[in-house]
Parts: sequence; structure tokens; C-alpha cells
Amino acid sequence: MLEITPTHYLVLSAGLFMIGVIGVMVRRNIIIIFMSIELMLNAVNVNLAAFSQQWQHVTGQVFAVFVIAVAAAEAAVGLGIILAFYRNKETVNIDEMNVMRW
Amino acid sequence: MVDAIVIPLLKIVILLNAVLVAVSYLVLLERKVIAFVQSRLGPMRVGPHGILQPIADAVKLMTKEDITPARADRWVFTAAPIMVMVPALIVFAVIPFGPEVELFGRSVPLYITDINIGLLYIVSVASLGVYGIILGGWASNSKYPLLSSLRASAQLISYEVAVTMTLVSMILMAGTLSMVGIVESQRDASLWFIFAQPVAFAIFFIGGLAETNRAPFDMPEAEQELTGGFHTEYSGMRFALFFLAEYANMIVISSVATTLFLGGYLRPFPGVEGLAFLDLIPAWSWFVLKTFVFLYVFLWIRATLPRYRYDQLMRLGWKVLIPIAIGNVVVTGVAKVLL
Amino acid sequence: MAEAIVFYGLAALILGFAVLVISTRNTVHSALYLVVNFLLVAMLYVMLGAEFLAAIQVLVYAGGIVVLYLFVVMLVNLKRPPETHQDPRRQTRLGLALASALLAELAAIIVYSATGESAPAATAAAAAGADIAGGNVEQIGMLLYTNYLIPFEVASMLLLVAMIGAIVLAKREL
Amino acid sequence: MSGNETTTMKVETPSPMFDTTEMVLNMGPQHPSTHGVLRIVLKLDGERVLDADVVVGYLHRGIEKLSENRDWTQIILLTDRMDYVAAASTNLGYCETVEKLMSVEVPRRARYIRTILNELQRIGSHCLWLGTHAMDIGAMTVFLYAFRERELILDLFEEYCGARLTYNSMRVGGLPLDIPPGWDKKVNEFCDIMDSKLTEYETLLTHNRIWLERTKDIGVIDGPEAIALGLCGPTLRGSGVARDVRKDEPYAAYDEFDFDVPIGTRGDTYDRYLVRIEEFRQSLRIIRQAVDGIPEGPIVGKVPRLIKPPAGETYHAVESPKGEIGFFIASDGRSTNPYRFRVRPPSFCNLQGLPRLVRGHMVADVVALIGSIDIVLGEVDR
Repeated sequence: MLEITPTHYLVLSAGLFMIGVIGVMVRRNIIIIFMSIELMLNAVNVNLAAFSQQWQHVTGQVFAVFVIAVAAAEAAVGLGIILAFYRNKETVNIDEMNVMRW
Repeated sequence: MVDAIVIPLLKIVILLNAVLVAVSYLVLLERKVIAFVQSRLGPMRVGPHGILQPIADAVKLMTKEDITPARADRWVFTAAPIMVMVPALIVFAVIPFGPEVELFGRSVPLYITDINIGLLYIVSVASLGVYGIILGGWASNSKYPLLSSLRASAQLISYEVAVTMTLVSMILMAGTLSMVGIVESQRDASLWFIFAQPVAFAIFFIGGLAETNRAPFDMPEAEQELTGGFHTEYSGMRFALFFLAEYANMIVISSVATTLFLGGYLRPFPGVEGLAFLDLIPAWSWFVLKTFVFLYVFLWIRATLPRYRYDQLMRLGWKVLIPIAIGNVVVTGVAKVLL
Repeated sequence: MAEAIVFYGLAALILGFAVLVISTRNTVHSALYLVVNFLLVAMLYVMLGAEFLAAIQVLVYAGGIVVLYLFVVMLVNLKRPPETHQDPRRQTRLGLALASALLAELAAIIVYSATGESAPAATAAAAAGADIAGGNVEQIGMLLYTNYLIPFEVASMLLLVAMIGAIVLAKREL
Repeated sequence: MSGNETTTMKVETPSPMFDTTEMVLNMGPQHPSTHGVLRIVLKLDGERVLDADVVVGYLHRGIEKLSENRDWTQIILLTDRMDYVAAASTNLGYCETVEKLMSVEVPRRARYIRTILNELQRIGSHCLWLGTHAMDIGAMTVFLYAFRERELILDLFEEYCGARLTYNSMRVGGLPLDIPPGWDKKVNEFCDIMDSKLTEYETLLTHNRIWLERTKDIGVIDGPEAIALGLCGPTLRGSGVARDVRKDEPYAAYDEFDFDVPIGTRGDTYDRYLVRIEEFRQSLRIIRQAVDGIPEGPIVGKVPRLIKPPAGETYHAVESPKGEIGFFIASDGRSTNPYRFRVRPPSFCNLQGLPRLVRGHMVADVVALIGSIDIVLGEVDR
């Protein structure tokens, strides 16, 4: 228990990922859902970093860098969509986002 | 034990106190310098030539009533000044004020730590400072602070890009991210990097002015437009934290500029043997002197120039500084490969 | 020993703030908890010897992405709470059920993999010919610009596309 | 303009793809850049001003009505309190109107001194304008420099009449006091100092790139529209209309001096700035000519001890630093106070151009434009 192995990190990462999943499932505010997705991506990154340390090789970290780049792109576009949507329907409730165009 | 814990802790305590004293005296310096420019005297009443003014200010601000506006987001409103102050202070951890010195028979480096991602650390911590400003403006539940916090964050984010780009060219020059390494590489090159990278220096300086919300880029707190900006609704000690953080950020930018461009704690002409007698002056005093020159220029500019408009500032950042900074990186890279 | 204390502390804080992120009503507070969460994860990266990743995490996630979130939250100045007229209870139950199913699955995988043989760390390092202790940044840079050059360029294209997309979405008239 | 009446002219915005909410920002009456107690209700789209509604009246003291219950000499005191940064100009406007009503001839020496006082006042008022205008745009040093020179003018006035702000420096028919000995020399010295200081202001501003960016193409208004809005003074001349009461309908001793009326070309904030800067120089030119040629003679014309103008009404305007300040005064010929007293205040008339000027600009330009039209709330509200 006192020696921290990669498994510890994996459990932590799984927990973080779960919280993200719960957020996506339970919340209806699309901004919170986006944040939950960021949490999940972070969980993945923790995994990658842990593996990177386990294998003493930085490839895992390189992947994490890619994940961060993707997260940035996702945030930019996703939030742009939220704003555009909000301007039209004055809501951020995901259940009301049920049309592709209007 | 002593080397690992006691000495670093001691250094942190000394540095924090030194920074806070420097910040409060920077306020006095600003008032005196601007007064000098404007043919006034500045503060004269507290102590001889007003040198005790910062203490009087501190006492005043600490004893003033601390007002939270009705319907403000109390929690965020309280946290915002702290969120501004903390990043401004922890940046100092990696700034090298001097090389290792012998103190009481021990070799003590005059910096808290030298990490191999020093420059990245500074950039990332500095990018956190924006939270306090955004949230302070938002939590005040008032329109002027909200406008101001939007201005501040747009400004901070866009100028960060240009500044970071210049840092990339500095990394290319030094070949390391460690702050001490950058200084030492200037010693090896016998050259302050300001002479090798004048464009990067200009962009860094302008971007630094914008990032610290100083004139002529002080729109977020333009009192003539937004009645003080994001700290309009703050009073007492919480206002003081915003205020101190701004000046601490000035010192940060000046210190980083000194380290990157002016050879940090190196004496002038580090390669010229004939000037070796200058080494008699302790290295840290060179650092302090150079930082002081930067700070003076900050104040001087404030007293001289009018204020930019928000959209002009954004245009300058995105359409002028960032392209030049990227071009500078390319040129530096090509030159590095060819030479 | 010290590592364990730090790890458990960090892990508890990370999970705690993550729960706060998804459970708080106020979206701005959520974003704030998210920042704290990211900073804590960055500390975890430092523990794992990934300083570069930690710095990038703070710079991009905490300094960039969440600022965007905050902007959007402030612009989307909600007049009514977004979750009023749904039936939240059913949704919550369903969500929790699905989530716990997934958790069980993950736990099973982890337990399974943990009982398997652990990685031969030293040989892997030797095979990679890299020493993780020194110059984390150089190694990542080296890999990015050699083995992963094409993914790197693809990522840059992705960012470019995202930038254009965001501008198109945000601009009112073209 | 007044009260809750809103401007009906609707702004033409490009039809937005999305509906966005407007933000209403209440600027003033407690705001550092509204030069007193002006209140502007701004409708904003982001930082862009869609519409502005100027609310005035926070400094209303009823000077016009009050004047109908004061005798003709006491009113001079009240005119001090209208444009309190250019009291001498307002004094002069009132006194000349009454003189016109009574057909009193003012001695030439008095007219010369009045001209000198008036032009000194113009420089003083423009100093205050320059300082606050530059301050609004963020150049804080110009403010103190301009006030340093304004101080010299106040000293001159103090030496002349003992007051530094509300001079009460004219009388119907002439002047209350002759100039003290040596005063004319001091005025000449001041002119030399001012000349060099003007260069100093211009070094700080005129070719400063930030200043240019902040003022060029801000609040552009062309001549005909400026006239239609009733703008006057330097604000109108900035739009290229060479209207100056001193030239067009000379009063005091202005017909005896050479001076030019500077006009702008584009009608933006920068042109209005240049016009006022040039007016400094022209005022100095007039003062130098007047000081050198002060004739000997009495300082008060033939005026009865108890002023009681004959029945009738008249309008007379002078060029105050802010623009054309006109007085309409009716006398019933019986009482010792005016029957009707009405002021055409230049600040008020210029202020009604403000909503037109700020529309489409940014919040930061609003303060620049308030500075650019140079208002004094004491005169707007009276």
C-alpha cells in the first residue's frame, strides 16, 4: 500500500474517468458536460503519464501532449457552438439541443 | 537536512518579505517618479521625503472597512484577490538573483530552485493570474468591473501568445529552459541576449507592459473609462492585494526580462577581461540594478504616453506583435542552424 | 513513505474536486473547481517525472481552456437554471447506474492487469536508449519531431481547423 | 436631451446573425470622466456604443430665473457661476448685452482690457480643456503641465481683480478696476512662457502615435451636420466651418486686431484638438497686440448709477472658449431687474451633439468625445 505503483495511478485515473462519465450522464448543462469531458481526458493523461513512468519512456507523455492539443481544439470549437446555440435559443440545456438547423 | 529544508525555507521567507517590501516601495517610487516628471513633489508628509508612505498606506488599507457588494458572489469575490496575488509571488521561485555564493561556509545559490523547465514554469504560472481578474470582475456583480475583466482577460491571453513566442526564440538562443542556464549561456556567449535579439526584446517589453496592465495598455483599470476597472468594488485589504499583485507582476516581468535579455546577475560585458574589476561588486546587485532600470522605464512610460483603446491594443497584439514574434522565431532558428 | 502520503493526498483532492465540478450548481464555481483539479493533476505529473507535461497542463488547460469556459459561462448569462424542467431524478439514477457499470468494468481490468507481471522497467529504458531523469523536455521534443512528426503536424492542422471553426462560429457576419 | 426623453434617431447596425442582448451602462453622474455631474446612459453592444442618452440637470441652480429677481449689477455675479472655468467671458457677454440694450458707449481702454481678460480666460479655459482631455485619454502628465500654466493665468486674474475663479470682472459700461501697474508687462511675460509651453504640450501629444490613433477619425462630423446640430465654437470650427463671433460680429476690441480663425478639415477629435491648440496661439497673438496698444482713458462709460435699461429686448453673443455664448434679455423699462433672462449656453448646444458623435464608437471614445466637445456642467445646467 505504501509503495506507489502504476496500479495506484490507474485506479485514480479510473475514478477520475468515472466522475467524468457521471457528469456527462447526470448533468444537463452542456458547459458542465464539456467540463466532465475535460475531466475524462485528464484521467487518460494521468494514465499515459503513469505508463510513461512505468516504461521509462516518454512516448506516453508525447501522447498526453497530443491529447491536450485535441482538448484545446475541442474546447474552442465546442464552446463556439455553445455560444452560437445560446444566441439562438437562450439555453444551455442539452435536451433542448435537438435540432441540427433552424 | 539543513541544505534540503532549512535553507530553502529561509530563502523563501527572505524572498517573500523582500518582494513585498519591494512592491510597496515600488508604489512609492512610482508616485515619486511620476511626480518628478510632472514637476511635483509627490508624497512628502510621512517621514522624510515620504519614505514611510508605504507603511502608512498599508496601515490605512488594513484598517479600512472591507466591503462586499450586495448580491456579489461572496465566495469568488473573496478568492479573487488571492488568486491574483499567489501566481505573482510564486513565480519568484525560479528567478536567479545571483549565482552560488559562500555564506557561513556553505555554498548557497541565490535562487530558490533551478528547475529544468524554469521558463515554462514562469509562463504557465503567469497564465494563472488572469483568473483573479476575470473572477474579481465577474463576482462584483457590477457592470464596470465586468467590462474591465473581459478587457483584461482578452488582453492577457492575446499578449501571452506574443510573449511566449519571443521566449521560444530565447530558448533557441540559450538551448535550455532553466533560468540559471539561460544566464550562464549568456556568460558563455559573452553577450547579453538583448544585442542578439533586439526584436524579441521589444516584443517582450511591449507584451510585458500589456500583460501587467500598465500604461499605455492599462485599459482594464482605466479609471477615466471604467472607474477603476475590475477592482472598482473592492476596498481595504482585498483591494490592496490586487494593487500589490499588479506591482509584483511588474517586478516579475522586469526580473524575467533582466534574466533573459540583460544577462541576469552578470556584469556588463561578461566576456571582456579588462572589466574584471566589476566583479568586485556582488552579482546580485547587478540584477537589482538592471531590474530597477526596467521598472523605471515602466513608470516613465506611464507618465508619458496616453492610453491605447481596447480594440487598437488587440489589433496591435494579433496583427503586429504575433506575426513579428513568429517571424523572429523562424529567423532565429534558421540563423542557429546556419551559423 | 513521503511519496505515498503525497499521492494519497493528491488523489483524494483530485477526486474530491472532480466531484465538486460535476455537483456544483453554479457553473462559475464548477469552472473554478476544474482549475484546481487541473493544477492538482499537474502536481501528479511532477510526481511522475513529467515536468513538461505538468507545465503544459497548467499553461494550456488551466491558463487557456478553462479561461475560455469562464468566458462562455459569463456570456451565457443564464436567466433560468438550465436543469429545471427535466426530470432530473430519473436521469440521475440512470446515469449513476451506467457509470457504476463502467466503473466495475474498469476495476475488473485494473485488478486483472495488476495481478499480471509488472513491467521490466530497466530493460525498457535501455531499449529506448533514453534516460527519463534528465532533460524531460529534450526527449519529448526529440520524439515529437522525429517519430511523431506526422501526428504532430496533424495536431497542428487540427488546431488550425479548430481556430477557423471557432472564428466562423463566433463571427456574426462574414 | 433633458429628463427621460430619448433620442429617436435609430442606429444602423449591420443586421446581426444572432440576437444579442444590449447592455445598458449608466455613466455618471458620479464618474471620473464626465467633467462634473453629467450622466450618460449608454446602450452597448460589447464595448460598442449603440446609443447614448444624455441626462442633464444635476447642477441646475436656476440662474436664469434667479436673474429675473436680481438687479442688473448683481447678475454679473451669477454669470460667474455659469461657465466657472471662463467666468470673464460670461461676464463680458452679459455686460455687452446690457450695454447694447442701453446703447452705452464703452471707452476704448476698457474694451482693450476686456479683450485681454477674455483672451487670457480663453487660454485658461483651453488649458483646463487640454489637461482634462488628455487625462481622459490617459496622458496624465499633460494635465499637470496645463494646470501649471493655468495657475499663471489665475495669478494674473488675482492681481487684476482679487479672485481666482469667479472674477466678477466686468461692469455694465466698463470695468470695475483699472489694471494694476506693471500688469501689462507680466501679461507679456506670460505670453512668452505660454508660447514655449505650448510646444511642450505638442511634443507630448500632437505627433504621438497613440494620441493620433485615439483621436483621428473619432466622432467625425461634417460642417452642415454640425450646424444642423447647433454645435458652436471650436467644436464647429473643427468641422471646417469658419464661424467665430469675434470675426463675424466683432465686439469688445476685436476688430482692431489681426488674428486668424483656425478651422479643421475632417471634423474628428484630432481636428478639434488642433483647432484649440491653434487658438492658444491666436489668443496669445491678440493679447500681445492688445497689451502693446492699450490706450489711455477712462475705464467706465457714461452709465447712470442705477442701471435701468429702457423697455425692449435684445440678443447679443460673444465667443466664449466653449463657443458662442448668447444672452437674450428683455427689460420692461420700469423695474431694476430684467423681465426675462435667457442664456444660449455653448456647452449645452455642443452637448446635444454628443449622442450623434459617440454612436458606433467604443466606450473609451465616449470619454474622449466628452473631452473633445469641452463642456462645463455649470453652464449646461445653469
